[in-house]
Amino acid sequence: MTTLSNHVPDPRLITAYAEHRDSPVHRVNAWTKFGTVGALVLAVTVADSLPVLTGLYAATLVVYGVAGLPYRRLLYWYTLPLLFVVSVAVPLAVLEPGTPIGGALGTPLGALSVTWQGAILFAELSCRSLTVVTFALAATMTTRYADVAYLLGRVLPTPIDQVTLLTYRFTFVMVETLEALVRAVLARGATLSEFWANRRTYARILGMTLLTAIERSERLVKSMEARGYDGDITLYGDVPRPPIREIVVLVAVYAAVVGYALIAVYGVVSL
Amino acid sequence: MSGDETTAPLVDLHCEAHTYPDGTVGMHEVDFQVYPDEVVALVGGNGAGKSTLLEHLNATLVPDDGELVVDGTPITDDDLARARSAVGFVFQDADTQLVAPTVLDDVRFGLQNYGVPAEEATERAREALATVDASHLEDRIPHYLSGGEKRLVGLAGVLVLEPSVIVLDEPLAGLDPARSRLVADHVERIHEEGISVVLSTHDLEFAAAVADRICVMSDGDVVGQGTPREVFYDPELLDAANLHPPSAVRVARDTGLDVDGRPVTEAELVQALAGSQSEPPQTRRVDGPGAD
Amino acid sequence: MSGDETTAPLVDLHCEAHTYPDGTVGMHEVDFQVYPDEVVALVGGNGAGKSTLLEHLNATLVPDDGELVVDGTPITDDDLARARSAVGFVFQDADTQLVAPTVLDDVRFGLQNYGVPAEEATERAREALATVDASHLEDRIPHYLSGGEKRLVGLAGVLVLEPSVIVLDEPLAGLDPARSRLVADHVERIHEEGISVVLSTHDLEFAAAVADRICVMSDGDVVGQGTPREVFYDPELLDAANLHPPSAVRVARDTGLDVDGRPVTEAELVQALAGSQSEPPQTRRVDGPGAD
Amino acid sequence: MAHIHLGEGSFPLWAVALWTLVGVTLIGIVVYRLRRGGIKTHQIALAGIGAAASFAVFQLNLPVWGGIHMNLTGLVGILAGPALGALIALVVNVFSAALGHGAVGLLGANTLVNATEAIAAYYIFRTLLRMDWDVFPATASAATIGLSAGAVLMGAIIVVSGVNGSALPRADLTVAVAGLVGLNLGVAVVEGILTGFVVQFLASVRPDLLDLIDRERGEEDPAGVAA
Ligand SMILES: Nc1ncnc2c1ncn2[C@@H]1O[C@H](COP(=O)(O)OP(=O)(O)OP(=O)(O)O)[C@@H](O)[C@H]1O
Ligand SMILES: Nc1ncnc2c1ncn2[C@@H]1O[C@H](COP(=O)(O)OP(=O)(O)OP(=O)(O)O)[C@@H](O)[C@H]1O
Ligand SMILES: [Mg+2]
Ligand SMILES: [Mg+2]
Repeated sequence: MTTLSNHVPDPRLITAYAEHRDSPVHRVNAWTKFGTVGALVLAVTVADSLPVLTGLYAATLVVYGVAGLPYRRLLYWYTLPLLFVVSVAVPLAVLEPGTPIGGALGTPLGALSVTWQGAILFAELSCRSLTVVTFALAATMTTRYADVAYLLGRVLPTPIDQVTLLTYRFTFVMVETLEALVRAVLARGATLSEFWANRRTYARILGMTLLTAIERSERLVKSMEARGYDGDITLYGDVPRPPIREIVVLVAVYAAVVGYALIAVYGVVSL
Repeated sequence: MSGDETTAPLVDLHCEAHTYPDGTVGMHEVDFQVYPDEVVALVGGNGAGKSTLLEHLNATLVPDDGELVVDGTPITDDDLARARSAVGFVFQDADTQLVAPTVLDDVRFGLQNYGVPAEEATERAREALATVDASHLEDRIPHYLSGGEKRLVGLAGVLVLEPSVIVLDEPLAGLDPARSRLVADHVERIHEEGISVVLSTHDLEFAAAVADRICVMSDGDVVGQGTPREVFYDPELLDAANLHPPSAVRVARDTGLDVDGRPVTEAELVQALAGSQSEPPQTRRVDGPGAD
Repeated sequence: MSGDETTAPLVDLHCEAHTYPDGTVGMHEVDFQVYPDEVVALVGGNGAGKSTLLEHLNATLVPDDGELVVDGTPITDDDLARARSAVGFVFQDADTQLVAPTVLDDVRFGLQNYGVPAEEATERAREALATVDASHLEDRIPHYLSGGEKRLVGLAGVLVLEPSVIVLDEPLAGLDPARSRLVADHVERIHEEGISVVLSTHDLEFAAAVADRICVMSDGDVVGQGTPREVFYDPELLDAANLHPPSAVRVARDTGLDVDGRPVTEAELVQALAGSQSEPPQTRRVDGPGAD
Repeated sequence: MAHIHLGEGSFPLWAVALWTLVGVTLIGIVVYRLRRGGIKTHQIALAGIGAAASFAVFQLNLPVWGGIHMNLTGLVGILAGPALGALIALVVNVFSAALGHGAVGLLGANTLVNATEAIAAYYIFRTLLRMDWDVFPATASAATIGLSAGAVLMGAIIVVSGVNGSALPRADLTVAVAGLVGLNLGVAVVEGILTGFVVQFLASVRPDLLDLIDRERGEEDPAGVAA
């Protein structure tokens, strides 16, 4: 619905892609994708060369495309992660010592100019962030709901896994509650386009959302206890160990990242 | 004059299809009109597209491709408010539509949004509450009301805006027979005030009792429409929508007796069975479900 | 055999009153028994206390003062699990009942809580899903099921625990007639497996069709009970609870015709009207609402 | 514009390791206390659905300065208590990271920031109530201060870590980061006031809800209830 943000992926859309589409990426084992996220995080953290980072980013964009996912929506979803980059990197791009690009701009604070180093830093931070964002989205949009749940249940300790599983299950319900509330106030002529004039309406929508959440949790307790719940939703579902092929690739990826870091970045090992 | 095809429709929807964000097609091509002074009931199974269609009537949902014409003028994106004030909407889930701390505040909510001054708003809100016999609830906290009371307050909150059409999505959901009947009475009363009503329901007895026109949906399509008598005595249409006719129709059909006049409501059935050899009943009888 | 008073009850509740934390008295003094192999329907208006009573039967709620006896042994505070495994509960709000990420996981949920090994749990879960014709839903995400499907999965999740009594709070809420009928059929099927069923409903046709015993509640009290025939032909009792009898009863009563055998379901009415001068129908006919 | 989360890859490896360690320690303490108290079903249910609500709220676009998103962390802290509040912060961050907001590698740092907001808001709210403040000013202040504490902590985390690949001295970095913290402080004020209105509304439709929490809190020590 239009009132919900374009900038945050709708979990229902995510599951729709994961459940109803198919692609080579869909068929990759969930553990492999999970492992790859880790390798990418490590890679963007240690890599300090713009060409390498750009290459990584380009590679994840290709994976995203191979998975048959929509590029246009990706642009919207970039807004929030890029906000951090912009708010940190723009001041840095100006302050960063180095050779100015073009002329300097005279301001009361002194001469301001974007340096080459600053611009490169901006590009690097963007690539770092967007590489992982793109891959994380590609992974969640190609991994079935049950597999994601199984991974979460496996990776996290009790009771965090329990909380996470319930959150995963009820996020959809809460999004719909929120949507219903928004729809109902709009139907009675509320305009939500201005915040301060409508702050009470916003407070009511958000308040009702939380109230619904609290009351739902009260009912949930009843229904779980009625089936003997004692603090453990175990999932019997199983994501098997990845096939040898994928394990080999994953090991190679980690080796490459660590090797790259040791040789090119930290210079610990010289060839 | 129900659904008189020669007068101009109040609402005229043409929609090629409606696709939800996750790709589900909630409704296919649909043409739907609401005429002055009629009660239209949408019937059909769960997921047939009733709510999807209804939510197009006040531009809560916007068709993928198509047009909504209200009072003769097409609605544009900048103009959604006009559709929303002309077509009042009471949602199925009473719990998510009352958002103010007191009942009176909630009924005033819409008026405030349209900039009506406080005094006048309060007065009109009180009148609307009186119309649905809910004046005594004025100071109550909406959250603590019973399901039926919530439904009435929701109705008042929409009536107060003086719309020309009111849409009710499953107005009887969760209500006991006595409260269902109360809501059914209020549908009649609203209709008498000259407001057209479009509603969806799973209760075919209720549909037969209040509607001038029944519109049957199945799998996102309107598969047929007509008067209750036409629709409920059309076995092929009902089969196509996986519906069973109301009890009165089934009894009239299944009993070996010679039943006159194709009764669709219980009152008509009783009259027909009573063997009154007078004219088959022509006037619609107003009795909600549970009426006796 | 239905509600045979000489056999020992499976569940015997004596409750002085139930007061909710905010001070609302949800139920006054009530004595309620469930006997082997019977279907009991609780009827009454919104807020009459049906859910409150039902939730006492498996110790989801505990009376202010009173006792719950299951299979002849009183339930103590340390022993609530016994009540919960003997008395299965399907809540009105099917959406909050399904907690696991997939249908199969959800049906196994209860078994796993009682420590059943994985293999056996899976096998029993599959059987339970098959019992309610929901095997094809095994891998689905609960959120995307329809209302009727959610209800069936909820039922399977309780059936799998092999309880001796199953409680269904408003099993037809929000369902279309075809799905209502499916659920009604499953109530019958469970009953045939020798499990007693206690349910609440606003649909008196449904109550008349499935129940051996009807229990009428009003304002937190059980104001009367008996067979459908006794209850629905007792105008004073129904008036006291602000209920109207089912359609078949009203038609039989209101028509001038001489109707035999006090029919309570539509099938009985049709049979009676058809003038079959045979015995008044003795066997309960199983037809959910919308049956034809 | 949004309540900004730290982005992926912005810190050097040692900092990622450090903040992960600190985050794990914090959550470890919370989990230890929860387990020691015997985990109650109602806590798990409240945390699970609370996190779902918080995540859902994040989908709503608030039209301030071109649109902001918020998780209402302060509000969640006030309603759920410090321990469950911290758990909710973690879970919301896990889901955010999966959907491309926040960061997988900086889960520890982001959780630390949000948990601080929830915990600070909770204790400030309790203190102000004990000082007989009205609900609106108490919640608005508690949420604003809590969220501001989070914003400042986030700035500090950036300054301590240093930005990956930047040669800027720490002093200059502090200046650059001040802008970011300033933005988040602005959002904190908006969110704080909104939180005030929300709680005021909750108090008017479900007066028992806050009383109930008060009563529960009164019976046991605050950490004990939530933990
Ligand atoms: N927000 C949504 N996102 C995705 N699909 C939806 C959404 N809302 C409805 N649908 C789907 O659209 C179709 C039509 O749904 P709709 O709610 O209009 O049916 P309905 O006739 O009102 O059913 P009910 O009687 O159960 O209320 C269904 O298949 C439904 O699953
Ligand atoms: N959690 C609660 N807290 C306070 N009061 C409650 C609670 N649940 C129910 N009540 C009150 O207890 C009374 C009985 O409610 P109950 O839910 O048992 O009715 P019911 O017969 O099931 O109604 P319905 O047909 O609407 O489901 C009502 O007055 C209701 O408002
Ligand atoms: Mg609907
Ligand atoms: Mg109930």
